Amino acid sequence: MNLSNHTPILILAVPLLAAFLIPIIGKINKKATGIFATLALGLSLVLTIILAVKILSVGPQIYVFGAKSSLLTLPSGLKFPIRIMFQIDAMGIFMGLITALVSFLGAIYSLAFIDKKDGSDSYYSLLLLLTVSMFGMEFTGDLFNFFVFLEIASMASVSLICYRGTDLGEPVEAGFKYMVVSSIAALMVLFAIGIFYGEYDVLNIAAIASVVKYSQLDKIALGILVSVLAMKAGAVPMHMWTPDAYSEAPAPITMILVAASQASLYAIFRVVFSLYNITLNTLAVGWIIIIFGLLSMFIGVTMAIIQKDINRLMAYHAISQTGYMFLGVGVGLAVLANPTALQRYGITAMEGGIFHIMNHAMYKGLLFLTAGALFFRTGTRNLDKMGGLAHYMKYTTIFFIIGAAAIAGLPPFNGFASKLLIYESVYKFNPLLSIIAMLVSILTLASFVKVFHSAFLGPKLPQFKEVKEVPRSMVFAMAVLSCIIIFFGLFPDLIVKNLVHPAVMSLIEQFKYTSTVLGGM
Amino acid sequence: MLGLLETGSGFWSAVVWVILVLVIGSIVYYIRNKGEKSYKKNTEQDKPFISGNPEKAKEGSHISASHIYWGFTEALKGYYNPLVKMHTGDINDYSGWMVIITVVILIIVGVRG
Amino acid sequence: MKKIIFGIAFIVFFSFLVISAINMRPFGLPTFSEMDDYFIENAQSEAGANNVVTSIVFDYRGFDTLGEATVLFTTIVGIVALFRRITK
Amino acid sequence: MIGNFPYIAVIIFIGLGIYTLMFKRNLIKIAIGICLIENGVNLFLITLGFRKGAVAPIYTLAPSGQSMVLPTPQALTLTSIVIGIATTALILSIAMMIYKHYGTIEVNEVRRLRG
Amino acid sequence: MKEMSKIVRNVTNLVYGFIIIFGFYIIAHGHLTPGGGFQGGAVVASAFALLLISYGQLNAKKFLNINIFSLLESCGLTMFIVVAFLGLGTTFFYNFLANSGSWFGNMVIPGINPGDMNTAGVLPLMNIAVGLEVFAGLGIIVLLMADGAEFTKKKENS
Repeated sequence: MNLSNHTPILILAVPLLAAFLIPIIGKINKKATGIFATLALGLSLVLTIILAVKILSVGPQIYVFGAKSSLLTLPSGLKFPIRIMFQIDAMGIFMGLITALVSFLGAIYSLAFIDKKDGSDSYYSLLLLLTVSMFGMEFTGDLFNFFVFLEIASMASVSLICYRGTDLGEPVEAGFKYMVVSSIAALMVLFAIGIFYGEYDVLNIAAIASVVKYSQLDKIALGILVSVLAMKAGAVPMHMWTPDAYSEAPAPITMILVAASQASLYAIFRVVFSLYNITLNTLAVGWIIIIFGLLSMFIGVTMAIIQKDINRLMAYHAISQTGYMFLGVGVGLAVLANPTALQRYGITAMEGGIFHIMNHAMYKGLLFLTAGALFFRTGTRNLDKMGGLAHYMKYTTIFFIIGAAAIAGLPPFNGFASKLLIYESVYKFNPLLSIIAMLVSILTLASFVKVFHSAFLGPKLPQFKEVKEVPRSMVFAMAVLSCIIIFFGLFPDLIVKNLVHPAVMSLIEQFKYTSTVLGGM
Repeated sequence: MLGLLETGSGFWSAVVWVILVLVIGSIVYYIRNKGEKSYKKNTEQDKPFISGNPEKAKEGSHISASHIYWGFTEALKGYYNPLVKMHTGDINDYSGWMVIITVVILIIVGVRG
Repeated sequence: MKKIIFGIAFIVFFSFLVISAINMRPFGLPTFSEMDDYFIENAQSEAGANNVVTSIVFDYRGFDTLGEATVLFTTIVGIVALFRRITK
Repeated sequence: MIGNFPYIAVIIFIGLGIYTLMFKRNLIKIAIGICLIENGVNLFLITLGFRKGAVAPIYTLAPSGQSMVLPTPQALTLTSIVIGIATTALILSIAMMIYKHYGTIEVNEVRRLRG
Repeated sequence: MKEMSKIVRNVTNLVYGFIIIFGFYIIAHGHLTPGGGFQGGAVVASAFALLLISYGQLNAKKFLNINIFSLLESCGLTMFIVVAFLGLGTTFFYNFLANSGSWFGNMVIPGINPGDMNTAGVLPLMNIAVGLEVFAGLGIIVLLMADGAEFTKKKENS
């Protein structure tokens, strides 16, 4: 049997099998679980890179479960697939690369961050399951399968947010809130799936996209899907769960939760672009998404300035950076109907928005990891109690400076590249939006100057005498992210040409998405 | 050319950035060299002069986070008070906001009976 | 005040749900059923099972079932991690 | 309209669940609300699968000459029921832990995280 | 919770074996009759819940062990995904046993038939795996939540 045809499922199945085996391994030796999980995630990262090279060179890949051949099982006269399939195009593999990298680095960071004796097997099992669910959400081509993976993501995230909840109250509260939010979201998604099934009797995304009519029921399904998935992605004013969850989870989990909420963001784009493309009223829906972006950017950053808890501050910044992605892609959606404007600035705006997803995952992950390093050594997250830590933690300080400069959009870091694309293309659409985006960027820099001053600068404080640099594995994870940030910042054209532009094209050209499944209708 | 990102109206080039860094750095270095020559370390020259008052202890001189941007938040009270009051950690509001946004989107999209 | 806004929003939301219920296809008369007819006809010959639902759950949509078992596993691991101190 | 009465029942289920989530101020009641929405959605899927005068899609000793109801919604509902069991178990155990730490399950006291 | 009266315990001793056997019947005949792995596993787990509430969890801990349950659960899930892997010759989840003449591989008569146990390929195997996972998992949930309830009650009294 030829394994290279089975790369899409092996990416999921290897971490899944490892997650099932880890409780047995934990019975034998608790120390080995971390190494085992890290190896499984590394293998899936390698497989993801192989699949990415194949997709970007050959084209979208389809993997059908249980069919005799990798082709479709099309009965006579039927024009839709009946089995679950993975349908991975450039956008999906773009998100898949982010997921694989972030979770691999998170596992490495956890090796030193998580106490080995106390329930570490459950921790690593849940980490693997969260990674698997994100892969599934990004790769699947079947709506109900998407719902199942959404539920797995919710369960794993909630359990990991509650991980410190055995002796603290706040993590459990945050977990309960996120549980309620994600349960509503998943059930509403299932309701929308039921509407689609009742109308067209198909569950495959491409098959629905080929027959969708934008009737009343389709409008209702669209509204429900967009709103609940925006809530899962943390868009204002449905963002209240975000600071709670991000600030109470362990630091590597927070880095992965950022990628998980971006998987929901990807789901919005998939619904809007691939499910109903130009059948919907693109201007109205585009403006809805742009308004989401504006509110998220501005309210997120202004709430971040007055925070005193470093993790809550960074969580509000995560909200405001999500606004940039909404803004860029929303502009692209608003002009989807007229090709000239799409050629002039729409595609550039979408490139900026999509590229910002990857950049945000990188630098926000780095910042959360530095916050976790501070918490690991000082035992507090309150900025009022910190000070003078640059004397003791040199590497952490450097990494924090890199991350802060990247999130504020200073050259030559990667935040600048995507923000430049967004500013200049959105300015042609509507100058006011671009001006607000720049203002938000300035406020972001201001609030990170506050964090830098109050946590790292200042004289040596007596209570931090014995603080020293964090262990090597944590430094390694942060260093890898910093190198990626600087590389993306110096040579953004490589990423934009090779990864981002195919992703944007695969979103815009709906007929390609459907014809890969239905065979050129 | 490597590191050149076209955005339709502008561009970002790593090479131009490096050249700029070198030029500005050389200018800064030149200006710094024209500074005061008679400076000696560890003399009274590098003691702060607070108009004759005694210098405070180092630990006390650290400004904590809640005092930074005090004027900013004070000036924007009218904006911040309702915003902070909106963030009640109340689980009912979370689902309530979802329902409100869903209704607004459905109305904008134009669903009618 | 907040309660009033929430109440209005809830009423409008419920009316939208009612609209969706009225626009739904008539009960008991599926308009399209090609996929399910295919399952009913070919389940015995392809999966070899008399129970069409089981053949869908484990053969045609087996990956969903794996995900569903994974959801249960995730919950159990999460509860074990949550109660790991007090069960000792 | 009257033919769509089962859908109306589904909508009432979901609406009651949403109402509970929006206005009830007790964590256990919120869990009950989530269960209500979930049952409504399961009922919705099953309702979509019904076909007039049809039997269950099982060939073992089935009455001959009868058409069969659509089997896919039953499979989907089976999956979503198990997912619902998992959700309920997790949310109730989290409520237990909240009671352990806070000593209460009233919503307006379980709000240490805000602002 | 403490153990219930002698009548309840004797009735439990009488019925729980039958409940477990019935659950395994549902699991094994999942591909012929209504039911399957999840339903049968839930039935078996209900027997464990009956034992738990009738004997009280301190006594039930003597013959219901969480470690063994979690081991069974992991084994069931691993068996499930391994059976799915075995189809990897063609694709993941390929039903490689159906109509092959080997185990569970008899050709089934199309149309209405009394049903043959020895059909449906990997479906019975997956049913058994999922049934194992479900009854072990629900047993773990029941035991852990009983412990949690006991703990919170203790806190209430103190």
